[in-house]
Amino acid sequence: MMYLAFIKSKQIPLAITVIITIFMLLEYYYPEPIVKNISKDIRDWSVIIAAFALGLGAANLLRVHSQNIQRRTKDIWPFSILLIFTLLLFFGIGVIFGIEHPAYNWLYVNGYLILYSAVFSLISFYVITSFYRAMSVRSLESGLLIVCAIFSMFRNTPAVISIFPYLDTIGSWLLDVPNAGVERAAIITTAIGVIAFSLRVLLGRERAQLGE
Amino acid sequence: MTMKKNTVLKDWLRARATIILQIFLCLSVALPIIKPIGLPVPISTYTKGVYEIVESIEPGSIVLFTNDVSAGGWGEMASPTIAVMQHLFRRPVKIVFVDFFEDSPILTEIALNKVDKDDKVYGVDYVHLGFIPGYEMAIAMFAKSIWTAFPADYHGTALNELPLMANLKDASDFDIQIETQTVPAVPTSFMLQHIHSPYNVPLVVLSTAVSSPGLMPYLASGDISGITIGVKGGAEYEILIKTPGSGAATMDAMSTSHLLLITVLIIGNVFYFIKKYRRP
Amino acid sequence: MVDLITSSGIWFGALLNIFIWSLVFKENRFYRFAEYMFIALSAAHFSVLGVKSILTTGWIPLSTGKISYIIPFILGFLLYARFWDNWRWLSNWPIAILVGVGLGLGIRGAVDVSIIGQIKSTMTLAVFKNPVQAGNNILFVIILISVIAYFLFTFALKGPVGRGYYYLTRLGRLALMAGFGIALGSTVAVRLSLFISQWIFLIRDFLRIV
Amino acid sequence: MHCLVERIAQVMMLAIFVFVILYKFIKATSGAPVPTIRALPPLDAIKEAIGRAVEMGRPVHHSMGMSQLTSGASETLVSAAVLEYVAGLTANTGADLIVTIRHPEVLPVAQEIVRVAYVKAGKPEAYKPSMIRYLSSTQWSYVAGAMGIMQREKVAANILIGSFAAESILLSEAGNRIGAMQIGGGSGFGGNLAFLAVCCDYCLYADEMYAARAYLTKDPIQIAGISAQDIYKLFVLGLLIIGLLLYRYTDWLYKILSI
Repeated sequence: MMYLAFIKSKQIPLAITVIITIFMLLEYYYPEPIVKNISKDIRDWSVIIAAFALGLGAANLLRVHSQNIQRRTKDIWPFSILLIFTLLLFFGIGVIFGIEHPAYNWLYVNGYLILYSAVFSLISFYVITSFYRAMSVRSLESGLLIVCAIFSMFRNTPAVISIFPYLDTIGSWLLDVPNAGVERAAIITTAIGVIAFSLRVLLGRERAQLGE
Repeated sequence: MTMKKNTVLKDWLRARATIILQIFLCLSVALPIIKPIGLPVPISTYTKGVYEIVESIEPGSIVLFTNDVSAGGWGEMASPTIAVMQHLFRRPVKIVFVDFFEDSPILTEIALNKVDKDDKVYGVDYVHLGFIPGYEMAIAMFAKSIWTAFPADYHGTALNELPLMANLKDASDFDIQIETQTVPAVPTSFMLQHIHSPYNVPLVVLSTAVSSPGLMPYLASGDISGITIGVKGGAEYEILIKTPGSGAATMDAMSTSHLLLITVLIIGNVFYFIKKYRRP
Repeated sequence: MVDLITSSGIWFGALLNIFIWSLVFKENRFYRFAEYMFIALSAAHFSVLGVKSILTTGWIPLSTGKISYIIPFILGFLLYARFWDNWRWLSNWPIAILVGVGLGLGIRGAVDVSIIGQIKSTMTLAVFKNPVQAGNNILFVIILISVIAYFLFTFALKGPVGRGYYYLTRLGRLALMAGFGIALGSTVAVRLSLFISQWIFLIRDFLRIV
Repeated sequence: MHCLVERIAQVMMLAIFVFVILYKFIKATSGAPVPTIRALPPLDAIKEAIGRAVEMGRPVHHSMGMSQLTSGASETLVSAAVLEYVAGLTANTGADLIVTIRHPEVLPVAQEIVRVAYVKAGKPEAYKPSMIRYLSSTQWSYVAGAMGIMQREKVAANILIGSFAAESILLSEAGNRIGAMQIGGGSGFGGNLAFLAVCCDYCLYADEMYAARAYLTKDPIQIAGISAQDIYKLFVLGLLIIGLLLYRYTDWLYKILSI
């Protein structure tokens, strides 16, 4: 009984994490063939495990949307039927006939890829409204932010640059000196934060991944 | 009465501000594309430098064109890629196209279809080898031995059936490399590490606006011979080779939409201050 | 027949594109149609790729005699243990492996590129050729130090040193905000260039106005 | 591959960090007083945002960010740590919670956290697995789904802490349009984080995000970890200044670096 309690505890997953992390670090700092081979295998394993997790995702989608259909959630359930149908259809074609099949290709090119760039290009619509609504000079900080944003935008406005060439110089200077300085500081401190956070996880102080 | 009318109009405007702004944005982009205004574009020294490098490649040289553009980056990179390709096809040189990112081979084909090839013949004057997976490992393998990395070209033709490939064994057989770069998976540093430094092949980079600051140190140290920056570089290049493409229209739309955004920013702040300081 | 397939594809794609863009007015049924379609297509596509990668990365080495590759298969199935309350604890093991790989890769990148690399490239700023460059380099280093000072969390200093520290962090915060403004301005250009290329496609290739 | 000297330098940098953090941990476990962390308003605002959601009777949306467990693990785990706090609050106040997920391997982590939080609050029956929604692995399909959910369910609090790329503007401005109170956060620096900073009511920048869990739990040992991190930052700053001086006034460092 005691053994089972130990196996069930959160110590074992933590130990697994520590061992795997050490192998990943060893591969980098002590690149001998044997270490390299083991850590390559471990990385392959992680790819396979992550692929298995896709089943969990599909199960979650099916659960959420079959609930919608069962409860006839207002204005949503017909679309849930569409989702489940498309999911099963596209997955079926891909697994049975392979992704080279013309039907799969048709849906991929005319559905998936189009939707991909459509959502991506929605951004511009949201940029202009956020400029109108969210960017007002409330304090010294936001004022500085807006002034710098305007100068850096002038740099990408060719018509203005060809009339006032010195605006390009100002824009480049802003990018090369203040922006690069802040960026470097942020990179260094973020890296320190990442390492400290990872060490806290490895020492068992941050256990979010174990549901604690 | 007029007072009341005024507030009605104001309320109507306020409720529809979002939609009005978005319609303005669409107009500011669409109108210059339908009818290009021809706003002036200043030509930067960077782009001019690349133009001169391509112009001065010795006749009969072999150019390595590595295209690593992602589907998402194509909007920005189409213009410089096509412009430089067009310039290469006009010069008496032979070109080998290679892709190290999974999205790129189809984009290379799209670009090749848009380029006027004069009398250049596939297999003799230019070849598209396609994509091999592995990013850094793939680049290292390609540099050491082209024939092991690519048994066949993009269309499935074996390399020994392509006359151009007969004398190409490793990266030292290239006289210059031109690289397009958008993705962090295939950074320029890999090219420098595996092709430029060991085989001494000069490198020209067609870069995005975002990653260009990171490349400036290499340009200063001479590791990179030339650089074009984003769609702006493409538009400038189109002017230099006197072939208008999508870049020129993009530049007009870029000017108008940026001016609109700056105006909106200023108007928004004016309204904010009026609201803040007006007595109720 | 081929033409029908191609043109039906263009119409289907164009409709989906318009459905998505209709969100800028209001969330509506057309948007919901495109949204659910997209989620289904993407989930199915990634599942197909997942099945393929299980076969190529896992099954092929296993069937050619690499016995150790049975481990990821077992761990992969353990993920599903959470559907039974008694076995829920087992599903933490595969997660632990993923986290281990992620942390290891993160730490080594952080030390190498982000700390040592950045320190090295900052040092070269100490040598300069002309007064303009000197001014720029000194400003750069001051900004760098003040922003790092802003990100110190546990220092509460008193007296004149404390006041100096306060002004340094204040400068750091202002520099951070200026940096955000500059970064925002240049990001806008990138987003707009994608938007513009979408319009070029729409006007020149689809509507053929020009 | 790096040369031996470089690798030794990297291992030493890491070893010093491990030493500092272990020293601080041991000291804190033995009961020595720990410093206080400076105020981080975005994390204080989470409570207010959820309280507002309860008053309005509308749900709370938490996004787990764009990163996976195998790459960008730390950002995902920070988001998970904040989720733990958020789920505890929603369990106690009775607000509806919606968690959206991009990568399926993050799904079990989020489910476990929310379930445990509801059990701890004594309301296991209020936990529903459908609170956590997987919106498929493509960046933009996730965003399309999340924007749809936010607008349909009229979320009142929108918590975007994690790793966000170009979608930061879409998610945060979509929240703005429906009048949600928004708390953002991202690591690193750049235009995408800038949009989050502009559109959210409160935002955690760069390194602040990694202090989230220590700040929320007020656990002295975790705070000791933050203090170790500060000491290491000063150490790096010191290295930087010494490096600058040596590079300016000696030439051997220049020779070493140019090898």
